[in-house]
Amino acid sequence: MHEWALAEGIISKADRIAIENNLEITDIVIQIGELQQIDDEILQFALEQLRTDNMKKARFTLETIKAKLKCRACGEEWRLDLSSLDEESSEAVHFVPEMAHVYIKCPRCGSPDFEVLEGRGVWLASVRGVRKDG
Amino acid sequence: MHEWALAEGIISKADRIAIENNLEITDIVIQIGELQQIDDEILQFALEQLRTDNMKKARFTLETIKAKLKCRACGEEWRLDLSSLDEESSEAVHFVPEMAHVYIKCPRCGSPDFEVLEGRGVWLASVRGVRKDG
Amino acid sequence: MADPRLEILERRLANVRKIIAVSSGKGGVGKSVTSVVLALALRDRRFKVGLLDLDFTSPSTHVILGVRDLQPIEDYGIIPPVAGGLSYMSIVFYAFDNPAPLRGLDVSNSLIELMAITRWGELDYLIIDMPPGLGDATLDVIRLVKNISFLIVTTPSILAFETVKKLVNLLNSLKTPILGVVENMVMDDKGRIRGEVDKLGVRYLGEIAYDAGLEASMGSVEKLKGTRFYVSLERILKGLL
Amino acid sequence: MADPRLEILERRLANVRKIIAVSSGKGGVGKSVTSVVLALALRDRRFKVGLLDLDFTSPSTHVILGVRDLQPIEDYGIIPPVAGGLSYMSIVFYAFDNPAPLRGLDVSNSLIELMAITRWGELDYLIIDMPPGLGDATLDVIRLVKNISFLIVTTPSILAFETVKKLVNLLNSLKTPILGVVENMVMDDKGRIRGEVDKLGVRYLGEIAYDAGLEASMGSVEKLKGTRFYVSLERILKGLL
Ligand SMILES: Nc1ncnc2c1ncn2[C@@H]1O[C@H](COP(=O)(O)OP(=O)(O)O)[C@@H](O)[C@H]1O
Ligand SMILES: Nc1ncnc2c1ncn2[C@@H]1O[C@H](COP(=O)(O)OP(=O)(O)O)[C@@H](O)[C@H]1O
Ligand SMILES: [Mg+2]
Ligand SMILES: [Mg+2]
Ligand SMILES: [Mg+2]
Ligand SMILES: [Mg+2]
Ligand code: NI
Ligand code: NI
Ligand SMILES: [Zn+2]
Ligand SMILES: [Zn+2]
Repeated sequence: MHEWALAEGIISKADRIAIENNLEITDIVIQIGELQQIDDEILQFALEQLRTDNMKKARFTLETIKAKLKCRACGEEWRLDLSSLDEESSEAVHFVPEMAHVYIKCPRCGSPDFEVLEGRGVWLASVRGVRKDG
Repeated sequence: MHEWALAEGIISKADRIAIENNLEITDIVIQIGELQQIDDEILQFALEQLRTDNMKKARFTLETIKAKLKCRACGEEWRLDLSSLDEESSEAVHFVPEMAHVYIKCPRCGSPDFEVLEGRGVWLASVRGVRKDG
Repeated sequence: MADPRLEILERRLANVRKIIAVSSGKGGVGKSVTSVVLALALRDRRFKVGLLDLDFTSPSTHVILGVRDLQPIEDYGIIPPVAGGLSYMSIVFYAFDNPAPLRGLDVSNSLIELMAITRWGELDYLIIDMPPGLGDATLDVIRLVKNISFLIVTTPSILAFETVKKLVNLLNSLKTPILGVVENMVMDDKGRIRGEVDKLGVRYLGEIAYDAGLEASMGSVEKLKGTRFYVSLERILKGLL
Repeated sequence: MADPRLEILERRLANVRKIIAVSSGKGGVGKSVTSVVLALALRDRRFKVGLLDLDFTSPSTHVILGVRDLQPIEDYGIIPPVAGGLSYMSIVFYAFDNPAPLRGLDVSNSLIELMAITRWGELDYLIIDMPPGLGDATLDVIRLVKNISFLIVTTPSILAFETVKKLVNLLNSLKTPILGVVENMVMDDKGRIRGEVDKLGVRYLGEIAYDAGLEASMGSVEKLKGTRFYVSLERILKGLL
C-alpha cells in the first residue's frame, strides 16, 4: 500500500506541471520499473482517487519497464528473474529498489556491484493536455 | 606531460580493439573534455609516438567537448569559464577533473554539488579500420 | 522524465518542527551514539522525536537502541515503528543483517526513496544520524531538506578536527546552519578544540568525556539513560534548547 | 565510448608485488594510522613501499605522516613524492586543505584517474588506506585491482565489529582474499573479538592497545616509530610476512 505514497508524488508533480503551463491534463504516462514490483492496480486506483481538478478526465497509462542489469565487475548484462527472490527480499526491494544490491548477485561472477540500466523506480514519463482559456 | 599517460591508455585500448577485430586501424577519434584542459599538441604528439603496428597510418582526430555543468541543488545549467580558475586550481582539475567540485561553485546558488553533463575526461569516441587478410 | 519522489519529500517533513543532522567529517567520533542519546534526551523532555539512520552502508543506531523484531507499517506509505519512545527509521528494516554494498548513486536513491515514503507525522525533532565524509548523503540532505541544521561531532584528535574544519567550511559556503560542535571522547581536557572551534566562528557546545561504561550499555535504552554520556549530553542539550 | 583509463590502470600496478587495502566497515577504528604505520614498518624492513590514501572526502594519512610542501612530479604520468621513505599519493596534492564534497561517482572517477596516471614503479608493497563503509572506493578496488588483499581493522566495540562482519561477508562472497583482522584500541582485553573473528573463519592477527601517546606523535615519522602502536604493529607484521 505504499503505492499511495508514490501516487501522491505523481499527482503532485503532474498538478504542478498543469499549473505552470496552464493545462487541462488529458493523458499521463507513468513508467514503472519492474524491479520495484509495484501493484499497478493499487497504483491505478490511488491515482484515480487522488486526481486534482487540473486532470479531471485524464487517462493514466502505466507502462512496466523490464529490469535490465549490468555487472560493473565483469560486464555481464542480464534480465532479472524476480521470482527467484524470496518474499522478504522481494518486499525489501519493493520499498527500496537499491536493496537489489543486497539480495541479487551477478549471475556470472557473483558481484553485487551492478548497474540498474533499466527498470528502476516510478517515473512520470509524459504529461499531455490542452491549454486552458485565460 | 601526464598527457603521455592518457595517450598510453588510448593506444592500448585501440590496439586491443584492432586485435580483437583483426583490423588495420585508419581513423581514431578522441574526445577531450574541456574541463581537463589537455594540451592537445602534446597528446597528438604522444599518440603519434606510441602508435602500434596495428595503426601504422591511422589518423588521430581530437575533438574538444565544451564543459557543461548542472547544479543538483538549484538546477542551474552553465558553461564553464575556465579562465576564472587560478593556476593551482586549474592544475588540480587538469590531473583529477573531479577537483572541479573543490574549486568551482554553481554561479547561481554557490553549491559545489553539480553534475558534469559534458566535457569530462578523455574518451575513445570511435575507431575505424579495414579488416586484415587472414 | 520527472522524478515524482522529490515532489513529496518536502511535504513528508512539513510537520516536523526541527531537523538536526548529526554529522562530522570523520567516522568513529560518536555521531551515532550522540544521535541516539540526543533523541532519547529530547524525548525525556516530552518532545515528539524521530530518529533516522542515514548511514546506509554501516548503520549503527539499531544496535545502540537494541532494536529487534520491529518493522515499519505499510499504510499510505510507511509508518516508522517506535523504539525507546522514538519514531525510528533505518535501512536495516530492509537490509537486515546483510552487507549493503551501495555506491553513492544507490545511497542517494535509497535516501530519496525512504524519505519520500516515510510518514513521520507530527514531530518536534527529527534527528538524522549521518554517515562520515562529505558524500552523497550529506550533499542530499543539504540539497533536499530545506530547514535542516547541523550538529557537528569531533574528538580531541587532530585527525578528526581537520575533517571537521572542512565540513564547517562546506556548510558555511552553502549557508547551512550549524548548531555547534560537540567534543566527544575527551580524556584529558586541554581546551585545544574549544579554541579552534571559536576560531571557526562556530559555537562550542560542550564536551563529553570518554565513558568506559558506554559499551556495556549498548542495546539497552534504560542502561544508556544511566550513562555518564547521557548526563553530559543532557547538559549540552540545556544550552541548545 | 571506451574509457582508456581502465586499460592502463592494471599495467600501472604490474610491478607491485603485493597490494593491501586497509579497510573496515566503520570509520574511526584506526585504518589510517594502521596504514601509515604498516607502511613504515615494512619500509624499515628494507621493502620498497607505496602508500595510497583513497579516503578522498576525509584524507588523514598526510596529517599522520606530516606531509608538507610535497608535490608529485609530472613525467609521462605522475610520480609519487617520497614521504618517510614511502612513495606517497593522496588527493590532498590536488584538493589541498579545501573540502572535497565528492559524490560516489566522483570518488570512483577520481580513483580511476589517479590510479591510471600514477607511476609507482617497482614496489614490494602498496598499502591502500580505504574510506569507511562499503561504497564506491571499496567496490572499485575490488573490481579493478586484481591481486588485492584486505587487512581489516576493528575495535573491541560491538558497533565496529557488526560492520566488520558485513565487510567479511561481502569479501568472502566475492572471493577477495582477507589477510586477517587487527583489533585496535584495546583497553581491557576480554578476548571477545578474537573468538568472534575465529567464528567468521578469518585469521585474528593480533591486538593493538589503546596508546595515549599516539596523538602527540602525529605528524612526525620519527615519533610514530617510537610509539607503542608501532611496536604492536611490528609484532603483528611478523606473523604476516
Ligand atoms: N564518550 C564516549 N566514551 C566511550 N566510547 C564512546 C564514546 N562515544 C562514542 N564511543 C564509542 O566510539 C565508537 C564510535 O561511536 P559511533 O557513535 O559509532 O561513531 P560514528 O557514528 O561517528 O562512527 C563506538 O564504539 C562507541 O561506542
Ligand atoms: N591504538 C590507538 N590508540 C590511541 N588512539 C588511536 C589508536 N588507533 C587510532 N587512534 C586514534 O583514533 C582516531 C581514528 O584513527 P584513524 O586511523 O583516523 O581511523 P580511521 O582511518 O579508521 O577513520 C585517530 O584520532 C587516531 O589517532
Ligand atoms: Mg544501483
Ligand atoms: Mg561530478
Ligand atoms: Mg555512525
Ligand atoms: Mg581513515
Ligand atoms: Ni507497497
Ligand atoms: Ni598534464
Ligand atoms: Zn559479474
Ligand atoms: Zn545551484
